[in-house]
Amino acid sequence: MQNLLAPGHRACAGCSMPTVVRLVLDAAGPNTIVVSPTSCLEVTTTPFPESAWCVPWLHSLFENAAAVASGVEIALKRFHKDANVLVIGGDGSTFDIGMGSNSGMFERGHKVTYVCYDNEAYMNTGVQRSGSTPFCAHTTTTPSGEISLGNPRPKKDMPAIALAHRVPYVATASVAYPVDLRRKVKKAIETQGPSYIQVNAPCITGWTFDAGKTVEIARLAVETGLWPLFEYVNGQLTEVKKVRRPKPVEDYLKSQGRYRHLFKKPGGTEVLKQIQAMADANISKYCLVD
Amino acid sequence: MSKVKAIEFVEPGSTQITKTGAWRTFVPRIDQKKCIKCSLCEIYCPESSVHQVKDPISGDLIFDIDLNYCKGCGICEHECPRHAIKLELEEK
Amino acid sequence: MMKVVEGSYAVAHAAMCCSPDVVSAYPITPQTHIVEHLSQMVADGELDAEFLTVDSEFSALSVLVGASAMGARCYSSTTSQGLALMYEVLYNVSGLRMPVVMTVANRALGAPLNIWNDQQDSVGARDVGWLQLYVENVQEAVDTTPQAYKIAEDMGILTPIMVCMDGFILTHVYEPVELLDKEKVAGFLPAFKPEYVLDPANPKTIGAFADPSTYTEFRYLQFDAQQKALAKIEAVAKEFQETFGRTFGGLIDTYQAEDAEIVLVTMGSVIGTIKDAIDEMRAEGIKVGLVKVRSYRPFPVQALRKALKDAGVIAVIEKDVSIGNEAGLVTDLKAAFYNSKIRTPIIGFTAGLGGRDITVKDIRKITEKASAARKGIESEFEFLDLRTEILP
Amino acid sequence: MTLIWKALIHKNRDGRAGIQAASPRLSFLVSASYFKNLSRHRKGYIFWSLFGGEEEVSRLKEIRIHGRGGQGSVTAAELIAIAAFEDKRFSQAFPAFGVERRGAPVMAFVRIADKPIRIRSQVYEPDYVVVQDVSLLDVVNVASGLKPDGKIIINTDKPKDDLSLKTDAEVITIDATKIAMETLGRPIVNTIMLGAFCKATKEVSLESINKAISERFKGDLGKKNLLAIKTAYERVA
Repeated sequence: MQNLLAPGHRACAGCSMPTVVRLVLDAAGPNTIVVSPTSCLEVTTTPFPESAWCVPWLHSLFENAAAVASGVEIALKRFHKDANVLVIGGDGSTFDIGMGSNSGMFERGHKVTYVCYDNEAYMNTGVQRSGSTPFCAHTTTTPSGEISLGNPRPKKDMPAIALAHRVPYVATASVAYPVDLRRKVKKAIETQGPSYIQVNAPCITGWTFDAGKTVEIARLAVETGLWPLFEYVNGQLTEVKKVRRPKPVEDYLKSQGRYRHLFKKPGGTEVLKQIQAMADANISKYCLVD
Repeated sequence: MSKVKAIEFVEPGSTQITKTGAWRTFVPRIDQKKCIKCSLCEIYCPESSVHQVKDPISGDLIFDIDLNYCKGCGICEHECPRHAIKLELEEK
Repeated sequence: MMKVVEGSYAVAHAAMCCSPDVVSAYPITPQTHIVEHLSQMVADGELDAEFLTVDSEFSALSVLVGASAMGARCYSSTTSQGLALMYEVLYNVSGLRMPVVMTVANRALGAPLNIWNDQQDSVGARDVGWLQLYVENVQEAVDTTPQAYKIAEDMGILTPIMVCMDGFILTHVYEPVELLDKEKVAGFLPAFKPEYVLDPANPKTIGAFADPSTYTEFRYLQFDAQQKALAKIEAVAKEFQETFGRTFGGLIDTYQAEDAEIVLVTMGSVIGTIKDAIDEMRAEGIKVGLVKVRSYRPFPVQALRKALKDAGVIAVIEKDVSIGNEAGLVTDLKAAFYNSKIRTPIIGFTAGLGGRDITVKDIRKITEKASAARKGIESEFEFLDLRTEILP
Repeated sequence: MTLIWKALIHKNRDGRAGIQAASPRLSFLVSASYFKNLSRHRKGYIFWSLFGGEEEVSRLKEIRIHGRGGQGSVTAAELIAIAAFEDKRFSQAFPAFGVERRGAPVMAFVRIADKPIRIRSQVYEPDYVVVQDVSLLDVVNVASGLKPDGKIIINTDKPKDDLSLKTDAEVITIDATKIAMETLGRPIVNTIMLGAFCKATKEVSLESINKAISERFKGDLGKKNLLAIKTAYERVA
């Protein structure tokens, strides 16, 4: 495996994000330029005068990575150079504050691969809700409380938004499925035009679980049907990762502190049913079970 | 401390000067006899700390953990399909 | 050869002559004609550049961050709300030391919504780390464009520049202009060769975060670069004059200021009207003169002290207001004098906000008020053209 | 009476920024490098202006054009400015900046002078007013500030006494819409009003107007516009 992300970075012990980045860079190879928005990734990998990046890397702002990457891509074209242009950012910049920039980049059709490592909240600032936070997850701005069961809204369907822009390659992936992830990155960077990959990336601090369980939890998200692994090419669903015997969502939820209240508080059982229904809907929509 | 220049160009891979091994409480030990060389520990390691090296005695390819950087998170232990990696409380 | 053209066309033509690699801009009145002309130049093959039409001013400047990091010469243009929307990127471009040149077609900021000229937009952005040059007419806007690149791309400076031209008044006027010659500009302005770019063969990290142990030094280096720009702006204006035969001043310029007892200080297109007013008043024996501030950032403290040391009274006229404490230029000017031996009374006037016209009559009124202030300042700062009859 | 011009060449700079108004008080300075950078006809102009010229033409002339959005008032202003420059004079044209849409009353301004024009304020006391559409008289005070010795040129088929205009200036009418229909086949009058303006004021030469038009409108449209201007020029007394 090519190590294009050096050790010595400052991510939490047990964080999935560096593994996601290592896998993405391994697939993309050294002829790659990465733009990252403000994020855990940016802060933990580039404390001046150090950098973990072994490929050229640029940070500008929280909400403009896609526009900056558009500029990199257009300049490559201008100078008749060839390199993969990647954005690697978290869900805060991808789903929320950078939506305008992302929409512009998708719509203009830049040959940029946008990889979102999705840890489902603003982790860099201390676990606040994002547009990607799942239904009834506890965050510091959607806390569970006497009259609250956590985040009141379901997760935004970002792949559908990418698809609505006619992004020719849209896929989901997981840190627990490295072969699948690398294959998808390779496919994305070969795509003429923009591509979008959303990678499930558990956060030990925000989701609250023991450090060693990072990959296991990511795997459970897939095995319950809550994180379907799919691939759209030119708007057509071309591939899904089948789940042999879907596990109940409780298996996934009970392993994380952010859902602890659902197992303790009145009304929690009803929510668990609703979340199971979301998993079942995914299973049916993507035909996850043969 | 390196000098600050007008433009903050930073050298690639330069975080390696920071030995995050100091963060560790538990240290992973690989039982080479149980290892089937599936490389999952290398793939999943967030610290890029698991490397394939030649065993100095046998000359075989083995997996080795660079303790300069390993933060002792335990993902390798947890994911090892043969339970060949064990976390131990580190004596410092 | 001189030609009667629209100000926006002249500026677009000047930008074209500077051979930018990437142009990215978002249309906004009264800047729109500049980007339209540039688009047409690209469409006609007259300008060989990547032109990106983006989703906002914010994206426009963000695109240039990426392109500039690749070593591209970049151009943009905006105004008012657009500049405000860019605000966060403005700091980023200057902090990353990217020599972007941007024409600001100065316009008022809402609310209330107003599309007309004043200079609140760029004066309000005086601290973002960009150099700011204000021009008095279309020719100066044209001539300042290649000068801006030459200053910005100096390896000791590497700081972005706003060329500020009054919206509508200069962007929409047709007047005789000497358009630039592309080859002559190429001789004046060498190709941009940055030290490092984003390059997989030499993979540097750009934009690392700096903690309290280094952040101050990065800011100091920017501050230092602006101080270095003081000499560079003068030198480049001189070099331009040697090559093209025209100058509108370096850091500052003066008009009938040498023996003037009353000196008016201002920036931008109102200078023309002031010059006419000065001629009128001089013919009547009033010793009035003008000091034009061409470079607002860096603020030319020494040059202004020298030019204004013998003035009997100074009146600053500006199209901006620092809501809460007078206005930008007058505050800066007072600060420049406080620790010097100059004890000249300084009074400030905000005028021409939101497109309100400034006439020769207005300038005469200011001169009279300034003359009276020699005997004692009655009002340190005022809205010159306030319509008190419509106030509550 | 002939005025002897004096020019102050200010700090080796270009004519537009540097040549100052003729004033007996000003010192006389000529810089070689200044002249080096001027086009030939402009050099000629400067020498002409140094040694003589009509006082009448030395004065700044201001023109206000009234029209409706879409009628080409700004284009008309621009073409006058170009033509004046062709005549080796200095000029400036600009719209009354606004948010007016098609059909709404709009204004454009022109200044013409024999020296570089520096003033940037709007025109309040025009020497000439051009009204592209007589219906504007009902909604806009088109004669506002018009100098008593000035001229107002109005597109109308009515006799001038029927127009309730409050001005001491000379009123000139022309049925530009009729000429437009005859020559262009469309009721677009801005170029026709230029022909009328040219004849009525003599501020720009017909040759220069024609040249400006030919550069702006190519081919058949150009020819039609030249005919339209010629017709207008002939019909104004």
